[in-house]
Amino acid sequence: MLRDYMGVILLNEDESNIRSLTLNRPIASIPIFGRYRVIDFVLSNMVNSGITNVGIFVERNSRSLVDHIGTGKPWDLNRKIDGLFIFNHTLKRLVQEDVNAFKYNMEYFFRSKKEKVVLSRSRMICNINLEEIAQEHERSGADVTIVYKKVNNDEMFLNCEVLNIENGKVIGVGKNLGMGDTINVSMEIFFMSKEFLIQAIYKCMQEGICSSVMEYVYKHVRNHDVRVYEFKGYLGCINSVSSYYKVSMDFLNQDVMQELCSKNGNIYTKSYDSPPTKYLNGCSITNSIIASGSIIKGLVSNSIIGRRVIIEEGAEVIDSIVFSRCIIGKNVKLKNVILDKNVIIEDDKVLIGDNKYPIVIEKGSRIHL
Amino acid sequence: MLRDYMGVILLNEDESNIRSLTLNRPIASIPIFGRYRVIDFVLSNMVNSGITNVGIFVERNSRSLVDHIGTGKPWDLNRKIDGLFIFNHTLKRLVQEDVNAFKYNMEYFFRSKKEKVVLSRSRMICNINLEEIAQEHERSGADVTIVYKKVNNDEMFLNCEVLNIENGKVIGVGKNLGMGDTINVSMEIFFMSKEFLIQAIYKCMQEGICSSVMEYVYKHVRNHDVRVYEFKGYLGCINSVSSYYKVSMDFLNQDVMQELCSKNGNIYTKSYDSPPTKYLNGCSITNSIIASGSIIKGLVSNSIIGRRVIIEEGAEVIDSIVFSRCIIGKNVKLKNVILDKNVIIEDDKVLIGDNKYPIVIEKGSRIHL
Amino acid sequence: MRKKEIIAMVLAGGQGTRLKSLTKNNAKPAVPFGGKYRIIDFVLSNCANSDIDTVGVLTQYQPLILNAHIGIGMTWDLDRKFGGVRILPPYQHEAGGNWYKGTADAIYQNMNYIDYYNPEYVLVLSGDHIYKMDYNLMLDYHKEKNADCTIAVIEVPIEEASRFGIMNTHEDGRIYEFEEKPKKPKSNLASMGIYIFNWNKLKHFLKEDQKDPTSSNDFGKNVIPRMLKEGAKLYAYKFEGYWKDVGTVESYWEANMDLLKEDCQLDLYEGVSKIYAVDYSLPPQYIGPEAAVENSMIVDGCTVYGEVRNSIISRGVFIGKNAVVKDSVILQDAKIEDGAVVLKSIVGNGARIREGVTVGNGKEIVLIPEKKDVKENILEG
Amino acid sequence: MRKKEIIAMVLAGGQGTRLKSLTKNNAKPAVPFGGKYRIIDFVLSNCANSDIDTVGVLTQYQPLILNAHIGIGMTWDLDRKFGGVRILPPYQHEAGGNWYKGTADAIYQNMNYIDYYNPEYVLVLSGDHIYKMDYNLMLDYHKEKNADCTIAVIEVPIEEASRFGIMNTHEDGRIYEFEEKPKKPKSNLASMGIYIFNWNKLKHFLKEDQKDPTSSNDFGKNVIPRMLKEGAKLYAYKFEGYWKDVGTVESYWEANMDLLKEDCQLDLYEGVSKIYAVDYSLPPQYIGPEAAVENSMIVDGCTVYGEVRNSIISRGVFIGKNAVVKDSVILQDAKIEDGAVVLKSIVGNGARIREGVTVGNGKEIVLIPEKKDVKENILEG
Repeated sequence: MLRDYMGVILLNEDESNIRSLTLNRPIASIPIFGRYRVIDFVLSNMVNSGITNVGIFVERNSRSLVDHIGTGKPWDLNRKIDGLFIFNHTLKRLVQEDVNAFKYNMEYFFRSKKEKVVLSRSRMICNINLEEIAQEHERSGADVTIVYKKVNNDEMFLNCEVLNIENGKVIGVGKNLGMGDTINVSMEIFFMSKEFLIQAIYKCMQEGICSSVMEYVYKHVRNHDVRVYEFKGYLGCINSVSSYYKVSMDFLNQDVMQELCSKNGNIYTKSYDSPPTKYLNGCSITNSIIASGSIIKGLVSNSIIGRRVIIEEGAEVIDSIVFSRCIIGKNVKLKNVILDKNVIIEDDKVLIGDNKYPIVIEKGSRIHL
Repeated sequence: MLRDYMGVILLNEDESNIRSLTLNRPIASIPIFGRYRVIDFVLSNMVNSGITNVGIFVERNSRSLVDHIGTGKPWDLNRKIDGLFIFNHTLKRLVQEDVNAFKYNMEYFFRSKKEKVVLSRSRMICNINLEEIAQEHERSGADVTIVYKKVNNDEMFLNCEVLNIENGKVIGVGKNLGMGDTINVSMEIFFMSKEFLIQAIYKCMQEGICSSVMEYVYKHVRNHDVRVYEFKGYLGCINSVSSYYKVSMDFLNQDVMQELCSKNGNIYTKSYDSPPTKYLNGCSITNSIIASGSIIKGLVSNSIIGRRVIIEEGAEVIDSIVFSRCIIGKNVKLKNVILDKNVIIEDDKVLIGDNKYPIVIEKGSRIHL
Repeated sequence: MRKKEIIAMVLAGGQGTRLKSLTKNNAKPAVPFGGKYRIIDFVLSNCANSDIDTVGVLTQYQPLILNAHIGIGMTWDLDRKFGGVRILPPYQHEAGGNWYKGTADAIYQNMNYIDYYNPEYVLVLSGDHIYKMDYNLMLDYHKEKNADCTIAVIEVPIEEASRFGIMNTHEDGRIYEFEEKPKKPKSNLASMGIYIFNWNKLKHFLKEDQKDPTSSNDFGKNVIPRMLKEGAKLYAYKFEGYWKDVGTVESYWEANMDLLKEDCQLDLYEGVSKIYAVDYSLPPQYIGPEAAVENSMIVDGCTVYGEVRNSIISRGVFIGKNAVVKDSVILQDAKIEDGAVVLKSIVGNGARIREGVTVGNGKEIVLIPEKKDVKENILEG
Repeated sequence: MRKKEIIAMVLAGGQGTRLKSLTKNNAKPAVPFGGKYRIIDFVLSNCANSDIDTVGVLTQYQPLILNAHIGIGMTWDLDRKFGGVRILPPYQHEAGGNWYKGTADAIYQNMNYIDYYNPEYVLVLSGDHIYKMDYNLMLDYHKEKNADCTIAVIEVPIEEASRFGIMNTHEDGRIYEFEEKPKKPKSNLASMGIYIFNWNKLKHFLKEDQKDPTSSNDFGKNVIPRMLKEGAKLYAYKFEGYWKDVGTVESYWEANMDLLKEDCQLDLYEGVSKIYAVDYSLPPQYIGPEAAVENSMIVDGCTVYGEVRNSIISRGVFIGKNAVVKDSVILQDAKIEDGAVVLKSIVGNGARIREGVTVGNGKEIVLIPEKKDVKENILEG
């Protein structure tokens, strides 16, 4: 149990290729796999490893994130001692603009009894045993341990940081521009002492060069003892609309789904108290994921359906992702489409996207003839 | 029990005469009476009357308010159905600047099953039975019922709204400029239907004249059926430093204290789990209020001492208000002083203010020779 | 301390032997129902939706699962600082301790608990009924009638009335007679086992009841008749809607099947008065490439490769390729392996139906006990 | 479901008859202490401060106040979704039910509860000891020694050792003998009644113990001796700091007075490991114009017009003009009226000492029962 660690989740993530899903939310609160949001994975990984103190730094006051996280009850983080803290200023902005707010957040670090920190972003989707890495990190005596995975260089990890590793140490960090066969992609999970984190923040402030602690570590791998831990499980990266679609479709693979949802502990999420899903006479479902509370009368194939979706008779939903509370009218045909929350597709409408670049329909839209 | 009411607390209160206590907090979170904050009174009054849904509208993202309110546990408002909602935009700013944020807040009103609203500010300190007023409001069939108190016109209520009443109806609303012997001061507690509130907000938006619902009601008393309810208990108004001081000194009167803290229900506040207060040999305490966790070796007279304050030997604290975690050194003399949180007064220092305009020492100051 | 206007006491003590193996290791109210619920979720959700935030659950039989299920009451918004849900088993006092004798005795032994909240009214509920009800409306009726006790009743077909406790009332709703399973029923108003009492009145009659050594300390058998005899004002509150006592294997199965009816009066899908259930943080359900699902309810954590028709599938159930599940209720974590056939059965939690094995005959209900490993056909119940 | 590394079981069952009227309507762990605490607050706070978030409280005697006090555990951050604090009274199972016979039996009867969390270690605590301890350090020691059971011990003056359960150990801390109240103690290491067991080992020994019909199913008398006999690895963990068993009126009074000592080892004022107490939302304390207060502890809700010296004053106490309270412990809501004198006494909650009445003689301790209305002098205990 990581009794001596605090978790810090940084949500100033690059949204440039996933704008259509982040119009009114950060990447962290994009709905995924029917019943989750992106941040559920990193939060649950932390909680499952015994972390009871998590600080979330988010750039803007995100209503959807705050709504989702609430008081932290689903993660058992609604605590009096430790618990969950949401800070509406990122380190990035702090350094550049707002030393006062930053000072406040320092208090948060000083106040905690915990001596070590796991720093993470949310976009790397995995189910990982952090206890194992902490043991490795402590045994090695490294200043920082970064978790990475050796991956085939597909589009999913475009623009991610790539670690140049020699004898278990990081000797350089680059950006993945899509060249090279296999790369060591940084999973953006860092283990370090609180002391190191505080010093790094001070240096960021003083020097004014790095805008985040992660950037600071990446840039100074030669000045510190920065080591790595190799992760061998499934890794998805929510980096762009097409990587979001790819990760979602990966989830239809039962091995991936079982690993992601339960390998090292369950993934917790806000409960909406939805009733069971009701399948009516005449429906036809194949190779699909369905969340609770939906009512299905039509055909669903190779798709992911969120909570309380209604799919009417004669409708066909193929290779698509439907967020919660959508209504899909009679005889509608959808293929390679992502419907954001509360979308209504009226009867007989047909939408067909590309299998790599699906069509995204904005939250609350009403598509009619 | 006010099962059918939602509570709405508006915190865009006039701070112009109380700046020294609101440097980093709204009026609502000024510490008061040793263990409370100003907002505890309105919140507890609502909760004691059975309200389980409270929305707080605050102009800026106030860390001290959010810290204090937390998830609402002390008020038993950490609920799944209903509960506590903090909105970081006031109606004022919404109307003038931010229609989007406003739209969001409308959703809050629409989503709730409650049909009626109690609208209030925080600065009027009282312990009031809201159930009684609700019964009266419903019996009368008024559009709006405003609670008022007939007071002697002293400085405490300067700049407050004054109701011109005829046959139980408000026929005009003015501002108290300090003239007249007795006035009917508005206690800024409004009862109305949710429907009325929503319509009023729409009208504020459309017309662009009124910046708040309360202002709207005050300006349109002749267009609607606006009635009053007279309150006869103790009323204090946190309007200026001197009114804050006056209200605090009133609290040393045991009748006022008993009424404020328990007449229609207890006043709830965040618990800091402080130990008992320890009085050492040689201390001398007269006519004073002391919160938990303090250690007292010196003299305290006619004063209010917050949590975990240390008063050293030979120190004299007279007619003063000391917020939590202050340290008062040996042989210090304080008279007519307000020490904000975490102030350290070093040994032998003397501070003497006026009995109407006490000296205020800023949070975290260190006063030395 | 704030006074509570009304608090609820849920009778959850019954061993429920007529539910056979479903209650072997489990109190009856904790028996799973409708795929994602347990029976007691219905009354607890009704309380939450009626703004009743103080609920005592009276139990003395196998409370472990019930305890774990209720936890601190978070699911039903009953994790309150003052009030909330509390499980109340028997305890010892200066003069020793006793197990609960009857329903009235259970309340009697917990008078201190009720007095602590000093309520005006006490709502007494059964933990094993399936229905949705706004108790506030009943309370309004109780106040309007200025009653000492109000009993919720439901109209049943007169030919079935002799299976119920029947309330005979005057035109204004006042009860003048209570008949337990009358041979010749005079009315068709059956007691739903839902009572609102004025606490002071109830206290008086509970004390009287305790003094009577011949009493079995039961509400229906003793307390209500005594109240009637002594002229207390008892009123019947007519409820319209779905209500079912799931006391037997048959009624349990029927109530599950009711959920699948198009015109089911028990609407789980409306969003205002939800039935809350514990969330087990399972992945969403997966329906495989060759699955066929029809007129069924399935919940989180299920994996379906085979055929499911007219059935209720609980969390974590696995249904293999070419398996057939029809007219059945499959409880959590059961495994129906490839090619197995399950007809009109209730499969207990964690049970395993091996490859190719057939369970049930489609006529009478077959009940497979929990964790049973079924290696050979079981064609009869 | 996450596994827990360690869970705590608090033995809170004792009627505590030696505390006389303090436990008349109240389980011993729920007896008020130190002005704003109840005795059990100390172990619950220790658990919270040691990151132990799953705590079972074993009780069967008068649990109402204990129940109301613990609530859902919010005060100690034990209102957890998975885990948290749970009060565990005896219950009925298929074969009937029994009250707890001894401390070990209480744990035995709740094996299912423990197994539900499947912990590596079980920490067994007493609910009636006053101390601050980081159980993690003891757990580290337990792991380091690779022990089957670790027992916390404290050095007592050798002349007092025969009043305690004494552990005789080898140099490395391994216990080779346990003597209950030995006439000729071989060591001065007294058991504090704090045990860490490997759950698997404990389970084994609890089952063995149950098989023995002559056993009184007690940890100290039966289970520990059996473990020693069968060669299990038991280690003593030396604790340094304040520790007090408040089992008698004298020790209860002493422990309260200890808090007033300048050099009290039990520091309530440091901010890291706080002792959490239920907040009753009372106004701050008021000290009147002619009051005199010295070397005393006073809490929220008190009103003091008279003289208070060397005393502990609990919430809601009223001390009238010219009243004198000396060397005493006044429990909540007691009223010491004008001119009354209270010397070396424990005044029960809600008791009333009438105007001018004197209680106590300043030598032996006088105990005034709760709610007692004292109209005449009581000079002896």
